[in-house]
Amino acid sequence: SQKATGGGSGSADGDGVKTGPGVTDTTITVSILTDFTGPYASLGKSLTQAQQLYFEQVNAAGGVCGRKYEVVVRDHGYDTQKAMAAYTELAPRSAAIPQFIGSPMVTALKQRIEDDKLLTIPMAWATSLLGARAIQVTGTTYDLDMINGVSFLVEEKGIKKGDKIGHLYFEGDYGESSLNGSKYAAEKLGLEIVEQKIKATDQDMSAQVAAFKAAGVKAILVSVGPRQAASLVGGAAQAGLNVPFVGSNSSYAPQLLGLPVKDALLKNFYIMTAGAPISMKLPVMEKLAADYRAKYPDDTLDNSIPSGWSAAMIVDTAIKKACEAKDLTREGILNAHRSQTTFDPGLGTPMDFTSPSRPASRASYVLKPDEKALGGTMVLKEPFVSELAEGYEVPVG
Amino acid sequence: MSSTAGPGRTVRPARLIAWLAAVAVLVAVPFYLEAFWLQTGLFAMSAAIGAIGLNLLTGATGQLSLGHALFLAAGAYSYIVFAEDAGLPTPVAAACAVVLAGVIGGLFSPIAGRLKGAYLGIATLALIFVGQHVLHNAGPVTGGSNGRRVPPMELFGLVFDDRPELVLLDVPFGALERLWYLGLVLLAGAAAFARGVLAGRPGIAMNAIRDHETAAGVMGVPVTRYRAAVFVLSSMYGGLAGVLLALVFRQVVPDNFGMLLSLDYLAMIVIGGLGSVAGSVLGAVFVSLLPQLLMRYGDVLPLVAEPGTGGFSPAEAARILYGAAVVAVVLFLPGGLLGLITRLRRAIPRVKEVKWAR
Amino acid sequence: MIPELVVEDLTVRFAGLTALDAVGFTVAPGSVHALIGPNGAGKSTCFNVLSGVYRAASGSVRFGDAELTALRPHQIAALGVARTFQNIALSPRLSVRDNLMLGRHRLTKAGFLAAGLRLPSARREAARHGARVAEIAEFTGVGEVLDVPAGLLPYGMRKRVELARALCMEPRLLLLDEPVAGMNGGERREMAELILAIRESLGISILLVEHDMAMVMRIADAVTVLDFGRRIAHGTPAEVQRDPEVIRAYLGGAAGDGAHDPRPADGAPEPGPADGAPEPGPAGQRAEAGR
Amino acid sequence: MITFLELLVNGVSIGAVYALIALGFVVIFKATEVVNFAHASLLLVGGFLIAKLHPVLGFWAALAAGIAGAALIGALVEFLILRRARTGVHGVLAIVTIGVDIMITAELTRQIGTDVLAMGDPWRDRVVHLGPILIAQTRLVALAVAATLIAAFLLAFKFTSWGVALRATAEDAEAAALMGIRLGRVSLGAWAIAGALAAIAALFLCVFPTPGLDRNTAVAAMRAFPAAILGGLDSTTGALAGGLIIGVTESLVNGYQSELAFLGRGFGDAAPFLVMFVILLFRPSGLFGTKELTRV
Amino acid sequence: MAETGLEVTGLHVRYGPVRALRGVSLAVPPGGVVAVLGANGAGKTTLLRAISGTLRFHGGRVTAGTVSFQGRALTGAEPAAVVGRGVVQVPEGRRVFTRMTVAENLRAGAIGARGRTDAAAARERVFELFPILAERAHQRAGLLSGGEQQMLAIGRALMARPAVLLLDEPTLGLAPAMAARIAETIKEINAQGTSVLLVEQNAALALSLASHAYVLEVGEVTLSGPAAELASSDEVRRRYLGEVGTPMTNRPVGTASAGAAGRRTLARWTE
Ligand SMILES: Nc1ncnc2c1ncn2[C@@H]1O[C@H](COP(=O)(O)OP(=O)(O)OP(=O)(O)O)[C@@H](O)[C@H]1O
Ligand SMILES: Nc1ncnc2c1ncn2[C@@H]1O[C@H](COP(=O)(O)OP(=O)(O)OP(=O)(O)O)[C@@H](O)[C@H]1O
Ligand SMILES: [Mg+2]
Ligand SMILES: [Mg+2]
Repeated sequence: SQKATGGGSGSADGDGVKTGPGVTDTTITVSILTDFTGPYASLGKSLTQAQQLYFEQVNAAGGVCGRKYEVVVRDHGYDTQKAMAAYTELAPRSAAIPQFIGSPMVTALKQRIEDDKLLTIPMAWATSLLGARAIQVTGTTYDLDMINGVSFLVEEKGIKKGDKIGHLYFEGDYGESSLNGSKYAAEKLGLEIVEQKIKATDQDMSAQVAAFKAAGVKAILVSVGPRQAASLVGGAAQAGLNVPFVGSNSSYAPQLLGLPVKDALLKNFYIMTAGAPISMKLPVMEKLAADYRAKYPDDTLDNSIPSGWSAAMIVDTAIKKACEAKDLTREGILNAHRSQTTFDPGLGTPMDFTSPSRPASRASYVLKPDEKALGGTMVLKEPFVSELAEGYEVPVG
Repeated sequence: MSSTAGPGRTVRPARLIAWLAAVAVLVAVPFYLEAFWLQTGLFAMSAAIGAIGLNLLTGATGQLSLGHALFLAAGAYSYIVFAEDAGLPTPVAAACAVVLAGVIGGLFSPIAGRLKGAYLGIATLALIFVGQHVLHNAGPVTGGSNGRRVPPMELFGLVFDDRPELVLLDVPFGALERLWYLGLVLLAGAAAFARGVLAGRPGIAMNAIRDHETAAGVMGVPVTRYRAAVFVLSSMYGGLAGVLLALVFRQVVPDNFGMLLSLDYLAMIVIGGLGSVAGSVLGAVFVSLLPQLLMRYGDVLPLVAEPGTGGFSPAEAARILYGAAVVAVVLFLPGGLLGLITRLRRAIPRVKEVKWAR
Repeated sequence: MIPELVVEDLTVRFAGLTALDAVGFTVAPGSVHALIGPNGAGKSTCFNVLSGVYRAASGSVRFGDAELTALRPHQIAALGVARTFQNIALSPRLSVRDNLMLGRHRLTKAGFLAAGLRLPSARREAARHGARVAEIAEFTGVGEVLDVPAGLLPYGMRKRVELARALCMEPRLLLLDEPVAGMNGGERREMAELILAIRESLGISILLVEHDMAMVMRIADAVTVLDFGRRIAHGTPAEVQRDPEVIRAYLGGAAGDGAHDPRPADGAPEPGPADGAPEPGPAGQRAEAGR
Repeated sequence: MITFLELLVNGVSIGAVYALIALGFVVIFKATEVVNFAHASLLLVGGFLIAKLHPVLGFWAALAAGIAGAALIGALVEFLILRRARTGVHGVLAIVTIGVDIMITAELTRQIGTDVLAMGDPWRDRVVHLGPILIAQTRLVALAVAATLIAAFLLAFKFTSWGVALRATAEDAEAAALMGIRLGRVSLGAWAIAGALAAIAALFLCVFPTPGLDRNTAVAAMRAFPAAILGGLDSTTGALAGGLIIGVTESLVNGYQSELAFLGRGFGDAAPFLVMFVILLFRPSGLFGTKELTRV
Repeated sequence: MAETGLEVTGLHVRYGPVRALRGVSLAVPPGGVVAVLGANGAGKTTLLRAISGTLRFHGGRVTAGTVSFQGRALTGAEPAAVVGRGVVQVPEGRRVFTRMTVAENLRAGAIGARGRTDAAAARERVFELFPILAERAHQRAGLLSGGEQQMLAIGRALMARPAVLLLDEPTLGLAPAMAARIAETIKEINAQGTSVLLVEQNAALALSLASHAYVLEVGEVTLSGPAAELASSDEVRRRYLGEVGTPMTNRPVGTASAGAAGRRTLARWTE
């Protein structure tokens, strides 16, 4: 009886490199578990295309460790059961997972990923994903973004002790991580958080607007999807609730600028994110934008492209290092990855991968919606780490 | 349906051989198929158990239910709670979980006993939404949105998990391989039990309630109580399915038990064949396999394009084919897959359609 | 031991109309008691109260020492009250056998557990009652169709199955709502014989609603006549059908001629204008006109 | 107090939209006794057409086109699929519509892709001040439209022979045919109308205060289920009442979620089902639904 | 009205495996009343279904033969079309719309009416025939008594102003007086120029009304002729007028024991 174990057996190959699952002497298989058909389809599409672009370029440049990347993509449509099936199928024959969308999915598989020692980059930034050696959350976690966001409000938007701040957030760990952050900051700064929790299926934020208005909030934090953010901002504008909105990076999409709510967004909306926006004037970024547009002419550029790209690069770098150490087993790849203290893809802030239980960075950009800018945003404030964020003990798991 | 399987029916030798062959194959599977297939198979087994339960309710008793997913959740989560928090031995925990699912079904019986057809169907939707809300918000018990780890089942010293390592005939026996057999046993038991119920006194009463409530009452069937009882029974099946599913998942999150799952279950029993156990199993296998196959082999399908590039992505193709399958079966195979098979075998005389849900 | 059925000023109201108005009668143990009356008189309603399908507004129905008006259908069934329905109420997809087994419900015990686990007790029970069902099927003449889905049987057969199902409850009181409606002469005669045979061999009381006067005359010991929910006559068949009130309300038109000789008179008379009908043949034929 | 009124008004206004969706369910149910799970996808069709066409045709033409298109799709579903289903069993037909829904929704979400589409409506994000209370113009229009349509259907069902034909067919197709009713036309018509209603509902579902049409819009149709049911699946009045009840419940529970925190936050979308639950407990066929009176 | 009325020639009908009609031919002359007798399961209802085109609702189909009215074919026509031609059926088992009121039922009946005959007049006529319906005009039909429903069913058909009325056991479950009323009604309708095809178990009544009659057995016409003749034939007297009860041996489903059953006895059940 022979059951597929997917290449390498942990033994040393011809070129003296120890190989593990997903690595043969000609190929290295990396698997992408993404969402093309579910709620995060837009994210999934950009991320995946960016990553495919990345690995193609590496292969074109001769590959890595004398091998070429083979990219396998599975679309789980944001369904935990499908995601699980896809993982079970791919894990035995993959060397790493440069993209895994959906914190429920990753959370559900956290233990198995850890047991498999399979380097995985989740495309979600919830604290629940920290604490596993094999799982690398890129950049900041949602809570850090919110902490930095609150400090931004205090420093630059005149929010002061005793004020009320609204926080509209999704049920689920995206929203709840964010809430942890805002609560922490508020508590430290003597602000009061007015919570409004919604579900991903909610569409109309009028009731929430009314509630915020009644509570007399001076600013509103937004940790929901673009739709809900738009409804909130638009509704608030009409209700004469003229306050700044600070959103997590998943709460905005350039498509929103095509809607009536546009003006309100341009006026009052700010986005906190660890990853640099595609519109940023960096050599690497500009090249990426150009290449991407060349390869996918009729797709809009957005900020997920750089994050996908850098995630791919994280995996690639780890594998290169592992190759130098002549150990392409999963253990080897993990060791190589975790050895990096200042990983810098040339896209914004450098990251520290040494501790699984600490986020790779604490610095967030403040972006502003902008019609003209690529990806619909431009940088308002260079990455900064508020001292609140400095001292913040990130909850793990 | 119940009338075809009388108790104490003698098994023809040909049939017996067929059965033995089938069993042999099923036992051999883990030695040959890789994890993906075992897992898919286990999904199917769990689905089959759940579907049998739903079919007892919807097919045999004529009570539409869209809330089945809740009972899977109830089974899955309460297994964890009983095993982990209450520290019961896992088999006991599983049993308790099944019972608890039944109890929750029982709590619903004021509605389940009173409502009929479409009304009950939609009313049961409430179970899903309220259930989801509870799963997300009862953090201490349910672990909120992150869900909870599932303690592996342990039977007579055998742990249904990857560790401790176990190798049979130089095949590494991980969690899935081991669970495969547990799944088979549970499914077989569940199916046998359901067949017994359907063929026996309760089954006839259930069918009578479906076909003519008043007559059933006049013939001595306590209709309301019976409706509720069947609801409880089907909830327990849901619970058992949930426990098995949880063991396969190893970590359950609320998203596992959304409304789509309930709809899938309805699809299963219709595709398979209403009111019959074999039908439920067929339908379950079909519905669980189709999307998995399409996801996996999507790229080699025609019409299906590379992810990202314009055309149908595998998952989209899967969705559409799935929908088409549901439609096609009802259009062209009255009686579902089972109906097809039986008609091929001409085993049962053709039966006219009867209204069971109004 | 068969108790008597005592109905006392039973009243049933539906939005706006009084379907039964202080109706009373007594069914003597072991007798065949006919309940007749024009359409909409309240006969089926009466049955529905007796079997617990409808609630009575007032009045009482005593069967032995049980007060039926207080009970739910299955509780009444448990007392051994069985009925057939005016519009057939079988499970079309179930085999005749299973339909009859439903009748055994009150006499059997197997619950979900016993049936599911196929406990010996359940198997034994099923076997014993299966045998009895076959016996009753033979007796009622549906023996050969035991395995046919009830839905495929012609009307007449289905009527028989209904009766058989009621018998399967081993009733002490049998309520028959128009057992021969939709049957032709030959079949009617068979059904009449069957009912008599039931009475003879089981000695149970039978309450019969029927529009076929020939049949009523032939097999009933006592007759109660309803009209607009009120009882307008009571007595032996002969008495009743001489009663002018009954003739006016029920038999209609020139019922007079019937009054002379008991037997043929059963036949409801030819409808006035229909006099051009073929020369009245013997009882059965003219009875036909009386459907 | 102001907040309460504001929430109440807002609830009523969103309720109007739910009522429109519910009306769609009711029409199909009255005509065929089938619970139409495909209604959500019809919604998507209508919305999609309007959104895609308004830049070209201008809003009103686009709206007309959307209504027509959705009606056509509805009719096609009936003609190509339901009419051919070899079963009278309503539960099974309901499941067919689930299949249909899956297909249409899958295709449309593919079309919509990752966009959020504006409907290009003339009311844009204007609001009306009722004293201290604000209400979106779109919602006022929705309320008016819903009320009118529902009244119209109420009358149609009761007094036109179309209505009689519809109900007759639903109850007993064969007998209806024997009355000379053209079954095909009746249910085709019903589905077309349901489609049209879906398009209208979609419009109001996707305009301010909601940002626009996207792949998740259809989910909102789920909300209309409790509305349709607690009103009574076969009652137009019920659709309105149900819609409003659900809308208000949702709005209040969301608005006061801090006060209701003990129920767990975000209770807003479970609450409607709970209300439905309680109502069904006392009225098993909804507030205005016709009771199943059986008689033997 | 054209010379030829309703004509059925060599009609074969199957329900899947069941052959319900085998080469049945009959004619209903304009203005005539024709009776069809036959045991249960003989195929009477099937015949009417074939004429009205409602076989498909029962998984049945015409395999051979034709139905024509006024010289033009009805075979394969939509039920609605058949009604449009003026051929209207009162189906077996009433089939009133139980959840609609009596009045609405009558309106439903008028939908298929030929031309724009005025419904109000038709309704008046129905109420004359069946006053009870007027009383119950706003009651749900489902709650009417069996007999009342039968009246409603007939009234409903009359709303369509039929040229040919197909009646499937119209007196089923009617009280003697009411049966007589129906008989009158049929005469009356017929007198007003509507021809009638009457399926009846109640042979005496049927023969008393009909000018011509057919006897159907297991899907075939075994006897036919002027009603009076049939009424006096021994065959008919024995079988359908129920004299000298005899088992119907040649039924599709075996009931041979039926006749004997009466004479057999059933032992008491003992626990
Ligand atoms: N559930 C009900 N709701 C309202 N009215 C009812 C109900 N059941 C019966 N009725 C009315 O009560 C009266 C008596 O009905 P019932 O069925 O008892 O008459 P019946 O004597 O059986 O007539 P038939 O001989 O035609 O069967 C009828 O007028 C009927 O309309
Ligand atoms: N839908 C059906 N499927 C299969 N067989 C059928 C169906 N309907 C009728 N039959 C069979 O066709 C034959 C004729 O049935 P039909 O109803 O025409 O008899 P009938 O003369 O009307 O009897 P009755 O006097 O009981 O109404 C019977 O043997 C019956 O079993
Ligand atoms: Mg009656
Ligand atoms: Mg018939």
